[in-house]
Amino acid sequence: MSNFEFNHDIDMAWCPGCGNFPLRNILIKALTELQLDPTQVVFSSGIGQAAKMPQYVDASYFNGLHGRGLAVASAISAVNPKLTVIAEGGDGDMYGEGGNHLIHNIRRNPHLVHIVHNNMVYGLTKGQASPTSPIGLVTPLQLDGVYNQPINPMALALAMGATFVARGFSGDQEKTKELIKAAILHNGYAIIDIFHPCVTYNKVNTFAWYKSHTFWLDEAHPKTNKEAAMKLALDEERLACGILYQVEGKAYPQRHPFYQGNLTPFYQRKRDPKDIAKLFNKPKAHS
Amino acid sequence: MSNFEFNHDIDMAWCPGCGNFPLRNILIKALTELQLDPTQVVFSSGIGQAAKMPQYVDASYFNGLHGRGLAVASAISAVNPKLTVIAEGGDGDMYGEGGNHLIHNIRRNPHLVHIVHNNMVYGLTKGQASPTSPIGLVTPLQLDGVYNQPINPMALALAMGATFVARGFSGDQEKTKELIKAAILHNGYAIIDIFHPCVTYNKVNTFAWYKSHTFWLDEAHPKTNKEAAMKLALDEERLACGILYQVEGKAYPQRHPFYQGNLTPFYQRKRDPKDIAKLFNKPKAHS
Amino acid sequence: MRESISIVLSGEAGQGLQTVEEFLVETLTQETYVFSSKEVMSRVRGGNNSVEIRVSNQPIQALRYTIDVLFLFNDHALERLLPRLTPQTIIYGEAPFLKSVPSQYKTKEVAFLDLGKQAGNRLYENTAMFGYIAGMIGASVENAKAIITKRFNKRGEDIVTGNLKAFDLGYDLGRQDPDRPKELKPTHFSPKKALTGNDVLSMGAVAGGVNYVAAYPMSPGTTLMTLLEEKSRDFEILVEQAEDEIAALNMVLGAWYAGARALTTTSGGGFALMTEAVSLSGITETPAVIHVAQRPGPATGLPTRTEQADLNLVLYAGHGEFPRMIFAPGRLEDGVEVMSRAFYMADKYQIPVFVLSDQYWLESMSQVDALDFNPKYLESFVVETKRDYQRYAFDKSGISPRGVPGFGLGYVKVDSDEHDEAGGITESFTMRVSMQDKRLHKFDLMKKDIMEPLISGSTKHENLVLSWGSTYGVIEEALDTHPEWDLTHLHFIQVYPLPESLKDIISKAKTIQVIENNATGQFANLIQMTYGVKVNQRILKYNGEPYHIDELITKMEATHE
Amino acid sequence: MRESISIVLSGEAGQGLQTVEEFLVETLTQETYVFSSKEVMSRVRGGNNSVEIRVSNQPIQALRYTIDVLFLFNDHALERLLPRLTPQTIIYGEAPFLKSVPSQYKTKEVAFLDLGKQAGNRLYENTAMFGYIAGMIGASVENAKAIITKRFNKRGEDIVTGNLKAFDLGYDLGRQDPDRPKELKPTHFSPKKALTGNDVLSMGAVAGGVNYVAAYPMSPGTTLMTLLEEKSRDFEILVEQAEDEIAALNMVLGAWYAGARALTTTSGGGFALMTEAVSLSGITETPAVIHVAQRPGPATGLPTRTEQADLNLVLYAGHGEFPRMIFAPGRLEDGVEVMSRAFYMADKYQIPVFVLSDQYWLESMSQVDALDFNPKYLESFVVETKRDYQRYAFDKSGISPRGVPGFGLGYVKVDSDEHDEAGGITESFTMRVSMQDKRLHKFDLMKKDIMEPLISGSTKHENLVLSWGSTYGVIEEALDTHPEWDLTHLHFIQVYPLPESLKDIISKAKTIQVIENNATGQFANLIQMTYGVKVNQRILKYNGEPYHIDELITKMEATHE
Ligand SMILES: Cc1ncc(C[n+]2csc(CCOP(=O)(O)OP(=O)(O)O)c2C)c(N)n1
Ligand SMILES: Cc1ncc(C[n+]2csc(CCOP(=O)(O)OP(=O)(O)O)c2C)c(N)n1
Ligand code: SF4
Ligand code: SF4
Ligand SMILES: [Mg+2]
Ligand SMILES: [Mg+2]
Repeated sequence: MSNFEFNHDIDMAWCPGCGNFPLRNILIKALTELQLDPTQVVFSSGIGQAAKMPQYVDASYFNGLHGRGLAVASAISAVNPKLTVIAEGGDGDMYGEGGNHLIHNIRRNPHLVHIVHNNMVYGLTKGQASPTSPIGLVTPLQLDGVYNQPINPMALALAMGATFVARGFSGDQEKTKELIKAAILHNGYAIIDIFHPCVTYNKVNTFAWYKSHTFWLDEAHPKTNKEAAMKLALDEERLACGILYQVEGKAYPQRHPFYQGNLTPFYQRKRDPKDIAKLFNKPKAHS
Repeated sequence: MSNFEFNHDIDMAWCPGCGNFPLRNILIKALTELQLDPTQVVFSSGIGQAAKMPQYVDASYFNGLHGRGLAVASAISAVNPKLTVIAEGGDGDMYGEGGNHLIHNIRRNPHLVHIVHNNMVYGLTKGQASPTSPIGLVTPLQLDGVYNQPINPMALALAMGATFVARGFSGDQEKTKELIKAAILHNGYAIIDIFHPCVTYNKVNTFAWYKSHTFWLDEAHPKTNKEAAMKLALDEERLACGILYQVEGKAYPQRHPFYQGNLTPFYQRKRDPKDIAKLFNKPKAHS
Repeated sequence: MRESISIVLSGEAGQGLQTVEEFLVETLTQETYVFSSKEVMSRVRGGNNSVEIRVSNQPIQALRYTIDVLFLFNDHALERLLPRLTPQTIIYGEAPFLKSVPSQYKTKEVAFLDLGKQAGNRLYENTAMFGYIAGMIGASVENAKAIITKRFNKRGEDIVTGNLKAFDLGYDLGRQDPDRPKELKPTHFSPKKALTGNDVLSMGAVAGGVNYVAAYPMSPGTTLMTLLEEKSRDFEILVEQAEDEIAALNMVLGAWYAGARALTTTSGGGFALMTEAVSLSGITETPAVIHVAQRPGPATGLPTRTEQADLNLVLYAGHGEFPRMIFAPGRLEDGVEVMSRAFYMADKYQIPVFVLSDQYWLESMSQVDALDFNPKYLESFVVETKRDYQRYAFDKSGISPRGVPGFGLGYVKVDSDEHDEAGGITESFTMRVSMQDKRLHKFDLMKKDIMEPLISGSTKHENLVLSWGSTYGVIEEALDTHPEWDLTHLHFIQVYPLPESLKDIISKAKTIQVIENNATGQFANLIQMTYGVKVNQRILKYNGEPYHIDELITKMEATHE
Repeated sequence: MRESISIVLSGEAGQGLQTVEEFLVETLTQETYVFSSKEVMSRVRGGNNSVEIRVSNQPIQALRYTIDVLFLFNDHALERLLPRLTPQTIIYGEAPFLKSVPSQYKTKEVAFLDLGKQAGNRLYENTAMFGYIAGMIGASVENAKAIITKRFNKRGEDIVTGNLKAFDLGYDLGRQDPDRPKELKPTHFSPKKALTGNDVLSMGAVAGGVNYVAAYPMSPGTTLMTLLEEKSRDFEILVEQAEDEIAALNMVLGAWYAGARALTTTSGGGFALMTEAVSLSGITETPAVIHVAQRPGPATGLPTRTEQADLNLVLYAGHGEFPRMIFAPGRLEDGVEVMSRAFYMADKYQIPVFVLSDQYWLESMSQVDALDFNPKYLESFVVETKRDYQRYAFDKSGISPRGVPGFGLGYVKVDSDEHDEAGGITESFTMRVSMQDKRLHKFDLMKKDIMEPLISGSTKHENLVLSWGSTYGVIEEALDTHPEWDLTHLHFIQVYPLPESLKDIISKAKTIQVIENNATGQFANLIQMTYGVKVNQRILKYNGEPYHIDELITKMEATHE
């Protein structure tokens, strides 16, 4: 058994057949294969079925508010840049309620992995439309079908300047696991949107639907080419899986003037009371 | 004097030389040239120097909270689709605090015009970085210069599927005025990002800077071609002004099942008390 | 004498507990007093949920902790209910489900699955169970069969016949059950309708003129939105799923501004995000109707359970000072009254009005004979504007007449900054005071529109029990069964502002006891603050459950020793 | 006897009022008692702003409404100040600026611009004015010149010389002014340092160990962030401008969780957006320090003015029930104490701690001799985790030891859902009660760490005046000058929780008066709620200004008739 495997006797709160189960396997495998020390891995999640993931992996976590997992994750990685930080949640959590943190953290380029379980529906609250629900999907709140244009998270991330943009599918476990590993190894913000079926509430985007609408990028895809990536991202008929785009970039610890190359975790940084007395005597800066 | 011209004796709260003055002229001219009835025009704004615009135009307005102008505007146009609705504010207001409404209203495609005064700085709160501030801009909160990747609102809007995406510049009044007119005539959500100098707080992106970094698209630009538009949007060296992209699309009133072609304003729709008694006797739908 | 039986069904999410509950309650509501409520886990499938159906010979709106009859739907359905068993409890179920029952309890094997199969399909097992229970308690076969038929009609004759057969098989067995409880038939009874709190709130909203709903899903606030979506075609209601709660309330304000009657619905956490916009409603004098469905916090807390711990939040949400009104339904019919009244009051006083319910009240089924819809609540206060219209004019009525853009010749200028009469930003100190006074003066005007509390029990008014919202039924039953306590019960449906008329009763009382479903006594604090008195005793419960009648009586008895 | 002169400067934003204010206050603080405060419009340039500098022979921390000496910076600088003039007021300015002065007032033309030019540059006019005022009131030339030199040193010798010359020209004229006020020199005086509230809060934050700041700009909360950015290099503070206030507090919680001492700063409207995260701090027991800088609401209200109307918001922010602590500095030195204490208490009790200031307190300059930095407040409560670490263990101390991820062998599992000791989601009713009890039990533990109010005035404790936060100075001055009122003043720096020790004084008092800078008396309500007493009188002000001493005395006198 891997370090991350949860050995407590727990009844996972997902429905039988849910795509979250294979995603959990993938995740644990990815972490294990990278031989990460579980005490140095932290999850930050919001609320939703996807956001329950950290409950079932043995590592530290901050299971906070719906939509806010990325904001919390960004601060955690700022305060201890040596941790492996994973922000994880559902499409509603991360693209709906949390949309503003998404766009502004791409700008910030924190050193973390952002995993979004995209089942194109709100699972935990019983089947309403999510920002990725396809037009026409009938839900309890959209009795005549969804009418809003779904969000295109890949195109959005590219437009915002993300340096690692990838898509996976819980039905393709081996490949998706490799995406997670690549994302963890990437310097800076890495987003992986992972398709997975919600067997209870989404009868349109089923396992079979994902199988027939997705394809995996091969070695030939020039993943440092933004135009090519954008073209793939904007194609909503044939959904590309794999790393659409990856380039080197300066991540937050290299950008923010605070660090100056010193990545010491904050809990190890101590303030000397002697320095404080200087405060009073320091001449005031004038406005 | 035009109908929209404000004839009260008022001391406008902008700094002498501010780009907001020409923008006000442009706006009033655009409204006047379209011969709109001012009682059928409504502004919705947030808080900031830009967001003070409705104070100085004679028409109805809802001057609400910082960041929320677009959400309010969207509801106003839903409830009275016959109004000309303009959501107006600054780059901080609309792309910072209001970022989530931006992405989700593009998805909704409400019938309104979204004007963003982009001075690349927070004016009213005295010069902090805004989401569009360039890397390196020194501000009271970024003493070593801005380090976050600025947002690219044009690329973002395109990635999200907006059907009208344009950029203007307060220094090019005639052309920018035409953009506003085109946006008002567009069916659905139309965003115009308008560059303008903040003479007090932004000493980098000055009038001269904008002049030398922008160019206007001519007739040759294929404005229905998304790829071409995206290419222009992603070019951050030579900033294209004009309509980058415009296509026909179904706006909210054509999309939402509520309307069924009936655009009667809500204040004219009355509920008959007689219908209400039926409620009690109607058999319950079972879950 | 009041008597009751408490029947509990226990199983997994998705096993059909709710179907059996609905069958039973709909049948029984035509012939006797019945109340039901469920408790569910925060998951979509699996886990353990239960439903209690309480049948009585007298009106009833409360649960009992101890169980008379328990039906198990699987082999792990008992564990969480063990503390609620007594030596008298009888536990029913398939043989394997009974294995885990400790030996001191009475069990009774019934092969519901077999009964279903006998009737043609194993899927009919729940209908067989329904039949069994109906037989046990002597429910009308005719009513039950009518309901089964109505329910399955659309699915074809075979399914109807099969289910009826399963019902009969179950009924016969139940009828012959030697341990079946004594039958409780009221002497006089007229058939009633059983509805949930959500049902009546949705009706109240329609009766209050709702035509725009913007909300973001959050349990237990979502169901109201779902029910309004279901009514949206019949009643021209635009239902919009917002991107977040901030958008939801801002959209509701935009909608009212533009001429709609708009509602949002959420729970405490979602409402927390709306508080800035509540303040916006306050200064712009834009009406708003906000349904806050309480569940236990802090933060995510217990998402599917119940509590009354968001009163403070709703009372004080929003920065700065401005008037508001808060209702908390107690009886089922209160739901219609307060929800439709909320729209009227919001429009009349141009304020945010809150309906503060809770998971327990929303999802319980209780009975009404009929519902009153007051047509007055549809009355609109919107005026057509003249050319010189000023949104914030100092009007002699005390309230600035409210126009909407596009209706009339004027401009409707609304401002979140302090403003002058025309709605323009001002920094005048005197204008500030005049505008603030105008807004706060509505507290005076509202006095004539305050709903007085329901008063029952002793007319001596010496020892008071105060309560609010969903605890009404259980407290009434406790007092009803204990007249010797000599308590006067004041139950508040309007919880803010509180009526001045009560100053006397409250300040003269010998003792004041407040009963609430929270940990700190928020309403007790409000009473102290409003009336400058001391509350002598707080009875509190905050484990995520509503009060049970037997438990409440024990707690109250302890205070009467 | 206490005497004072009130000097007011009035002009446009950008005309340099603040420079003259700083010169004057920095000079005077070395030789006498001085207090200054500004009132500005919500705009970047233009409009009309003013600064009051009050000089006294006794300690002083309050404004006066009536003006002794007024300096106009332009021709439209008088209008808003007209009500503050008296027949004794003398109005100074360039000839054209005095034209608008009604004839009944005394004016005196001074050509500051010419003086500036004479000294070499029209830009020196403000320095000439500084000289004039210094001359009038007899400030030390030596001190003044040292300050000028220090200020302009970096800009080169010419500029220093020119400014010194302008100062001299002004000083000589001022000295010869026959109408100059009587000189007020205290008999004993040691030089002091003049600082703003913002200054001391930023020092307090450093002394409390702040090393992470996430905030979104909002007046008047932004300056604290700016001052910490200025200190960020010297003290290793990571300052992050968040995308919105929701992010800000969530980031602060993430930062504490990961081992930082984190702060956010905002105003009421921004704080409203943080309320959901306050609740998250509550249930996860993650510390947070939140500075809420009050300004008048509702909503945008009067963005650059002052009020104390967000006490309720801060008291009740967040859904559900959990402990918190609230401080509101009164004296300048309180700012250091409460801000550094806030970090300590947040860490010790694992709760959100609030510093509730207001625009007036933050932006006024007052004096201190020295500041105490208590090294205890840097003490960290973080533990190194063992392999079997459980974040929410029931510890005999009553507080679960807090680890941070990456420090030790354990996992730190933190949950916004109700959880078990390990931090896993639970739906157990008994665990819920135990966890809620553990959190609420901190109220008891905190009792030994409550700051008692400042008590002054009559020792009879019969007639009480209660107040909190920024009103300290003005109330003290009123009582000091009116011992005949025989009032006992209780001033609260910690406004929540309130000390039980006061139950006696408060319940035995004959009369209780509460003075607040808001429209409804929020602290008075808190007193009624906490102590179950009635407040007899509320003195309130809510036009956007702080109290002025003369006005407060009039209001209080009216209550003593
Ligand atoms: C502020 C707030 N709003 C709403 C909710 C209710 N809520 C919980 S999960 C959820 C959506 C879940 O959808 P998604 O993120 O796609 O996760 P899934 O369950 O589909 O995995 C919502 C709306 C909440 N907990 N908090
Ligand atoms: C909730 C909230 N947060 C913060 C503020 C303070 N605030 C007012 S305007 C503004 C930014 C203004 O920048 P921008 O939108 O770019 O407008 P500009 O002044 O540059 O035109 C901020 C942060 C506020 N009013 N409300
Ligand atoms: S509701 Fe859907 S996403 Fe959630 S656990 Fe069930 S199948 Fe999975
Ligand atoms: S601060 Fe900048 S944007 Fe604002 S009015 Fe002044 S110049 Fe214009
Ligand atoms: Mg989902
Ligand atoms: Mg700006």
